[in-house]
Amino acid sequence: MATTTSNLPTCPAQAELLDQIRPAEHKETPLVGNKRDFPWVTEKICTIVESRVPTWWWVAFAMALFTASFTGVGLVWLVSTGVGVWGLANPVNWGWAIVNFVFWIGIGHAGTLISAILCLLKQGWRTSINRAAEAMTIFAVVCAGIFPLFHVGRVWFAWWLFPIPNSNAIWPQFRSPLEWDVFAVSTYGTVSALFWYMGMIPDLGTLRDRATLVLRRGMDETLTPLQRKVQTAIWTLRKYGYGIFAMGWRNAGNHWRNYEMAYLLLAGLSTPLVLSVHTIVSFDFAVSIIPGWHTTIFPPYFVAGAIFSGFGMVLTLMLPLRALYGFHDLITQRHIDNMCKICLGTGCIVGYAYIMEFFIAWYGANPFEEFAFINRAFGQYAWAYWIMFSCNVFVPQLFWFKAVRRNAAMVWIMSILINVGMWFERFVITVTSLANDFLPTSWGYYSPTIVDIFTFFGTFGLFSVLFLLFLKVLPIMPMGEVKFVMPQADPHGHGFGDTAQGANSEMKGGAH
Amino acid sequence: MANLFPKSINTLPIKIIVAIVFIVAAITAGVTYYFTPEYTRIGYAPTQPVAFSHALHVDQLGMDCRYCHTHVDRAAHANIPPSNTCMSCHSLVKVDSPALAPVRASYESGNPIPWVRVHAAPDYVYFNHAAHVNRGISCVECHGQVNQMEVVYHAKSLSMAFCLECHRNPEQYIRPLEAVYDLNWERPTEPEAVAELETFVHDWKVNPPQSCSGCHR
Amino acid sequence: MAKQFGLLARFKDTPDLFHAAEKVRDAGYRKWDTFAPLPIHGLPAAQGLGRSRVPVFTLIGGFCGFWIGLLMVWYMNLYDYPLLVGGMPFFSPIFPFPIAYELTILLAAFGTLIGMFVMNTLPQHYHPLFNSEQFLATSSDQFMIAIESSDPQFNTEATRLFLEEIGGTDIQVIEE
Amino acid sequence: MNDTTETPLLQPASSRDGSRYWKSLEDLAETPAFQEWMQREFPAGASEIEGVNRRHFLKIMAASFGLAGLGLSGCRRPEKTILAFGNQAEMMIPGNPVFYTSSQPSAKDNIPLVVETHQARPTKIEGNPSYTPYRGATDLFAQASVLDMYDPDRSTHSRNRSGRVDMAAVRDQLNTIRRKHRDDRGRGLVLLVEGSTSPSRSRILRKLKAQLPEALCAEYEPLSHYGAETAFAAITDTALRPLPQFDAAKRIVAIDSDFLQTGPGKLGFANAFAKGRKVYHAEDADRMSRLYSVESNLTLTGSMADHRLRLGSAQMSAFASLLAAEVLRQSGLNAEALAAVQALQTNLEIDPDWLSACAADLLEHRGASLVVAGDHLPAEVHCLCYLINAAIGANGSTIRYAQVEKPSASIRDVVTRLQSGRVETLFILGGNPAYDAPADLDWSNAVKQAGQTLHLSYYRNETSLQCDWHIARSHYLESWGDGRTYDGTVVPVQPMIDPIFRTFNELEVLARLAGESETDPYAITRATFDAMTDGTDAAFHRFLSNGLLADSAFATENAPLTIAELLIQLSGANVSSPEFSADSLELIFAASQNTYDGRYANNGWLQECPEPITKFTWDNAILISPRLARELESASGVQITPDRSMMVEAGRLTQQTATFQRGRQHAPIAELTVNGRTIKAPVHIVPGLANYSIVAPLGFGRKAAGRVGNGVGFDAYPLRTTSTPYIATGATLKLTSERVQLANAQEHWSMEGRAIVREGNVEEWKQEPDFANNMGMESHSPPVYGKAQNESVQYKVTNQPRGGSAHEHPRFTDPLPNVPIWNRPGAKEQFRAPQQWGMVIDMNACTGCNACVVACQSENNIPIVGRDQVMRGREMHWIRLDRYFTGDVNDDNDIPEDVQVSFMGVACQHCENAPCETVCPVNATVHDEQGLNVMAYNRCVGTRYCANNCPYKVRRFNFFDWNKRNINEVYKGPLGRVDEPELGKMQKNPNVTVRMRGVMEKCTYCVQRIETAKHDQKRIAGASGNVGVPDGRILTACQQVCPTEAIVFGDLSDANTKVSKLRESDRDYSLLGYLNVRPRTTYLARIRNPNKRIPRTYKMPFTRASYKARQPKPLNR
Repeated sequence: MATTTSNLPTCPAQAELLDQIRPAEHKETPLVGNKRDFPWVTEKICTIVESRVPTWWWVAFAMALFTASFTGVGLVWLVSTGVGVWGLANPVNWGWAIVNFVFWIGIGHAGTLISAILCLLKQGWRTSINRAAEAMTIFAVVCAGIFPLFHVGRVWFAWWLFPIPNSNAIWPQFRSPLEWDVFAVSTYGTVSALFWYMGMIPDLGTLRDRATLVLRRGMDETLTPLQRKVQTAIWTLRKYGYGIFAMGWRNAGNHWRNYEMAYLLLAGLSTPLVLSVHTIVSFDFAVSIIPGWHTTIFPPYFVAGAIFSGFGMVLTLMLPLRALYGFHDLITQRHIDNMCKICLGTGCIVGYAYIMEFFIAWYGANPFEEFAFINRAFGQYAWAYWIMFSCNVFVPQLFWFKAVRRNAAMVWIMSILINVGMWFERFVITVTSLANDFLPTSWGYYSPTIVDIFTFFGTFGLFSVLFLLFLKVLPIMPMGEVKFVMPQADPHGHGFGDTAQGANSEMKGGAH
Repeated sequence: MANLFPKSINTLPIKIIVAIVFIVAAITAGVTYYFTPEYTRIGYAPTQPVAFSHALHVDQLGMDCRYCHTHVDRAAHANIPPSNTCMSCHSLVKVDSPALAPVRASYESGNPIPWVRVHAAPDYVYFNHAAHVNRGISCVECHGQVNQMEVVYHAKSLSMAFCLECHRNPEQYIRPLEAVYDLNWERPTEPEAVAELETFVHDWKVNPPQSCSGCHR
Repeated sequence: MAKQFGLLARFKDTPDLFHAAEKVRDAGYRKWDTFAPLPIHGLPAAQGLGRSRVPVFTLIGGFCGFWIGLLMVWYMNLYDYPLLVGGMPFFSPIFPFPIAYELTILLAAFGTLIGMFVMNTLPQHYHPLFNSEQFLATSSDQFMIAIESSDPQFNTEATRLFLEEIGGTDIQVIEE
Repeated sequence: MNDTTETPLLQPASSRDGSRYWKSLEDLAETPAFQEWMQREFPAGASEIEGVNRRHFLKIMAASFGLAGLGLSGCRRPEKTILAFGNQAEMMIPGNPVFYTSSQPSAKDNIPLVVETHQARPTKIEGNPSYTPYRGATDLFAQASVLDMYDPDRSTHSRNRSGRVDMAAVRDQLNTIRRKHRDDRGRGLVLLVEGSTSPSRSRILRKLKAQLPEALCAEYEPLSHYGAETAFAAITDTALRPLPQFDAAKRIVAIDSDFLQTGPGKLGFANAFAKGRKVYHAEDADRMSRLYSVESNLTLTGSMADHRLRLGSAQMSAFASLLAAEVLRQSGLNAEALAAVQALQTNLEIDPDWLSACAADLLEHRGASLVVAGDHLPAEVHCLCYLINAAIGANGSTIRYAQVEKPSASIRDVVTRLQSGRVETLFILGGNPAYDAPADLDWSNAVKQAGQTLHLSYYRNETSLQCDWHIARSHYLESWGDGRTYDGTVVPVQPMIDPIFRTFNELEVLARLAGESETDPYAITRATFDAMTDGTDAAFHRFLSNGLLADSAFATENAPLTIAELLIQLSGANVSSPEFSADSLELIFAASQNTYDGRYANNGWLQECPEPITKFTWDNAILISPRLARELESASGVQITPDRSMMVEAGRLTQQTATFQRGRQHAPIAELTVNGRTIKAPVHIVPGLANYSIVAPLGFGRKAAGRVGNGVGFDAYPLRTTSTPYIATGATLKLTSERVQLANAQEHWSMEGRAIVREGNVEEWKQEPDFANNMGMESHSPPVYGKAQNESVQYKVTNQPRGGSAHEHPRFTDPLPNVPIWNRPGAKEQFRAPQQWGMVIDMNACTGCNACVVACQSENNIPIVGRDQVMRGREMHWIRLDRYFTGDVNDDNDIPEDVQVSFMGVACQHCENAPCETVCPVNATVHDEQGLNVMAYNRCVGTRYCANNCPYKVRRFNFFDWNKRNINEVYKGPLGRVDEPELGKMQKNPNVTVRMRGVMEKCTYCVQRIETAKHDQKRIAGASGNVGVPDGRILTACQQVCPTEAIVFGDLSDANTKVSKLRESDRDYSLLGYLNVRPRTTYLARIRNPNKRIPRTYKMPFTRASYKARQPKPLNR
């Protein structure tokens, strides 16, 4: 095994000495298991898009569509009738809608984190999950965006939040965190979509090229003429569909050079973006004067919480996907381990924040603050607080144990608990602070209506619809990047195994 | 050897960009034309049940605005005159004119003449005529040269932007109180006269509101 | 017969392509490129390409975004229509910061994407190389080098020999 | 009354047509009903009725978006018409309101009014300030009465058994009755009238009696206030009306008397009483009056008391005898009287030290002290009261007596006559005996004995349904008439509008029965007036323009009774005190704060106005004391009080009085038995009730009140008998396992030791004059004024000092930067800061009467939301009255039995650093140049962030189209009925936008009044700089109505205004001032004035003690 290609002048003794050195075995678990080769990767990923839609997909899609219709019905009722169909009232004027908004935005954060921050940190293991994670981000932002948009009393005037010149000569008010939200969330959605799309361009090119090849070679002779016509039509559609969006990508060295730079830059831009988005979302609360909201700890606390919940969601989605599509070689135990560890770490940060809030409330000697926090833990919403605390602080502690991390079922259940806990975190922050604030005469209790519940429930359907469509229509992993972390990608031949080479030559023979 | 797309497609993106620019411009223009008061209101000149000519009554006969719009300097509303105001002259002048038949009918029966509204502020806007005409803002600033109109039409947009323009620059619209109802008064351009108009703003403490409560309650 | 675009040669694997690229570079060709299904570490340098210019677009975008953000807020909340809001200043550099920050990122991201397209002269849905069936396999697992006939050094026969010499196989003539 | 076909105006031809909303004028004008109405209302021609249209919240933007694609020019430029008068009515300037005087008739006290009318539509009722005792105040009922006039359920046609009849048929019928009874001298005729002060009515009735001498004419009011008058009538043969002068009294004892809130004359009493409470600087503290209240129910008077003794109402005779004896003993003046009083044996045990301290206090302020007793108490209490007042020198100094007419025959006489079977015609004028007659009279059966029954009534109510004829009655705002205030001053009842429907005035009906030749109510009123005066037109016009006849009050006497007369009357009086226990309770029938005696049951404003003590809306309940609750709980095992929550266990919260589940009160239902009759009703704990007294508020459970009032609450009248009209003993309460949800508008009753309402005792105030600013977080974290901390209020409100802020903050002294003309060199010096509005609320004067709540609702077009939505917490009141109970911290009861009550009216505080404004993303709520926190409804998109960030929680959100949808169908959205009765719309104030769903609203400081005053001032200023509105020109609706003048509004930038002076008071503080939001509304801390000699007196008010107890203990360093 060659260790260097440099031609540094070395004295013979040294060379001799070097020869005797047997570098330690490279212990790191490979990111793509079972020593797979390039064509395998291409086939594996493209086949999902190109092959027949499995039955489970249709079943899942129908169920998801049905569930999503709940959101549709809820929103129609809401807009036609008034915000009163939700459970909001004085003093709790923000309820599930805002909770859901923050929840979904938080979910989205893991996607950007995986694609951007881990990219900057050169964490190769991200490659197999980053496309799906980014898709998750975008779909989560779509789900999140519904809530602040529709929670306003007059949604048909929501465009007033944008700085559009008008004959009333009046502008938005830029001191409002909601105005910041408008910019932050729309920027977040847009940049995530750009990042996602740009990452997909080479893969769209691959799909385009494969479709073109299939069409040039003609359809399978065994098919009936009608079937062949249908097949031709489908493949033609693919060719043009992917072709248009591939924008003429040619895998050229120059393309890859600019692409790599742009990708790095977008990753670099997404990183401060993702941190700023949840910071700004947390400003919705932190900038107010309500005890329990008015807290400077919120920005880091929210960002950590977002990452926490986001990775929870990635695990919730990826584990079944891995089983369904047999991605064990792409999403390896190492991936799961890493994600569990991130959950553990962020869970601890969140737990620290919970405790710190209490300390500050006590140390600040403001009776209103002090009451707000004690009331959270022991007041009328104590149940919600303790659900939150158990799911977010106690549950992740199990990730200390390797046995737990290696038990996929267990990890999956825990990831769901994390999601539940993080939803309750937002509920606790939003509702308990409002329900009991300064004047005891204005205290109240908030409970959601059926419309609240169904609208939220439906967004899971909407998310699933979008995610299933993504699974079916788009390459779910960035093939170029997966290949890049494979040993064969090394231009200097490092890590070439016999099998890889052999398979490569096999492929050559088979392809023609 | 069929390529994926024809060669000509490579110029398409530029074409698309140009098209988008045009479409956006067209939409902006359309929205502006269709929805903004600048175009929805200006020029609106409905046919009135009685072909009353302000040009005749004001410009030629020299009647004062307040002869008919009696309460303009006392109330928020500038009233439309009741039929008996018309009849105070037309019981002597043009007694039998067929054009005045609706007025006579209204006077006799007490039923109102259904004048078509030209200037309509939305219900949430509270404009006070008295506060303006008593402080040197003439009818003409909002209603245009009504004295020259054969048929009353909407001359200014009366949008919020229109109101604010004057509230921000009152010196450009204020005039001596005696000139308020003189719709033909011409704004002087010589510096001394302009300076005098500007002193009105300072001396009368004209500080028009720009915040909501000025017009909305 | 249509005009010739250039020659396309196939290489076995990543190192082959890498070394071949170095050789093409050293031979002094200008109008040529490599094709691989993945970004290859160090290949741009091996091709004699410098650092990508995309960051310039990013910088311009970000710069515009920041100042558009600040100026927009200044114009709307101070210059055009100052309204008294909670006793706060009409304008300060603090409260518009989130707006300016987000717009910085938004326009920088657009700049980056546009930069990538511009630097790659994309979109270019038609390209002579797409005529080659062999070329289409690059997006899966093949490694190729194409030398364009518009290169001053290009000579169909000499270049074909040169490509064979540096390890290229299945050399094809690509037509416009 | 659900027969809506009776009310044609409810049924516009196109009521389901959505487009009507923004083209309403044409559509509205199309409806036959409207045209008919127009003809009647404006016989001289239609008005410029754009006012009607203006009240819509125009949704033209939304509508034209929806239709944009259709390209209809009619949508782009909707055609509207202006209907000017055919012949202009005199004095009517379109757009300017006209004010007329009138008065609201009631049984004993017509409240003088000034009514605001817009194009002849009365829209807002205000008190007449010319009548100085009431100084322009009204109660909540008078405020709400304008809504009754536009009630779609009001009776619009007379009817008999065969259906509707026209006015001529009614007149024929009246003539027939008269002819029939002229022959039998009225023997078969019984008239049952409701209480009235009208001289005209009594004149006509006298004539009627003269014509038909054998007719029985009886008067019935379910809640009559004849206690004192009948007591004295038994002695002197003329009724004597005590007229206390509370402003002259420094020491007041109220024996079960709620003189501040119930009963006639309350407005004057409250105003006079408040004068004795208004001390602004610590050095004047001793000028404050002291109120002792002995009562069973927790009334507003008891809430204002410095010492409150809980005692059953049936024990008041005993208490009065003890107090009389003590006063007489200490005064030593009249041994004979002392002996006579001591001879009245009583078994009541009152702490003798309490009595002696109280008596001594009264005697020390001889001539400036006063004892008053509740009108519902028996005669001996009033006699004893007179005796005490004589002994303490009150008679003639703090109380006078007026001779009034004796009460006439009672409803019992009517029933006796009915049962005799000799009654051919029973004519009931007003009232609702079928609902409110004493249960033992069995009214419903008695009525059947009459040959023919007629009922003149505003509503087709329970009684109307029993009668053969229902004669629709006009509203008082449609009627001519007259009346007297409680002190006898004659006031007019003047119509604002011709009767909208085919209705009758009571005077006309009586005049026709009496066979008068003149039946026109105006002529009758005028004739009565002429008889009282010289009868000139000028005098009558003066009467109408002043709204009162000067010097027409009853003549008063200082001491009309002798002690000897009283002692004779008192001898042998029963002053024994019943023994009460959980098995033998005392039941008190009380007037409701929502419906009075039931007559206002169909008034949505009143139903939705939270009752001040219980905070119930749309409901009533049996009120019980905490001790009784515990005893009932342990006896029955049914839970009344909620479980102690973790927070209560930890001492972080006070135990709730009521079981709230998910924000809604679930009250247990109990069976209440008294006098052998039983009803079922929910029970509710009120701290501060006498232990074994339970209270049943009357006026609920109506069956034929209308769509608003039907079936609201429970009806307590079935328990009420002629012998126990107000107090019934021997009642029992049995809990059932059923529960019912009650619409309670305030869940939490305790202040939790927070420095919200700040209170001090006179003594400590003198020692620490600025105690109000040394409480709460402000004591160590005051608002951040930086170096300007000690500047004047005027400097602070105009210059807006910002402490250490690094930025340039806007100041009111500077012109806005985008107005070039004012930013030129030299111009700024000429710039004058606009007037800066502010408000001060004096909690020492606020009695919690709720009048401000209803006045605000009336002035500002505030919708009602209905019971269900109140339970969800969506009531819309812009000003709410927070009520806190505080128990003695040393009392270890979970729910204190003895409490002090604190009221705090909270509306938008108009914070200078408003937290709501900074969070609004669309500039819908900003500050204006006058320091108002303004809310532009038409800009609001409804994020509700402002409401969240408001520390006072005063913002209200339109969750539904309250103004458009039927309140029972809001959840149906566009599928629900559009409920926008044309009648109801006519009440709306055209100067205030009617809000649509999805927008936020809140108190505006009545910006429409401010702007109107400013516009008027600009008109006056003309070409001068005299644009400042003089102080007192602007009265906010809440300020105007306040009987005690507790609310003062004005310009804070001028040091000479009343409000600026109050800001200088030692008691002035900001609610939650530490937040540095700098509210423009500030409060004057409440001062309590306890008697140090009273046993177990309090060293500091309970609120303050509990605040101190909850303060963190300072760490020892």
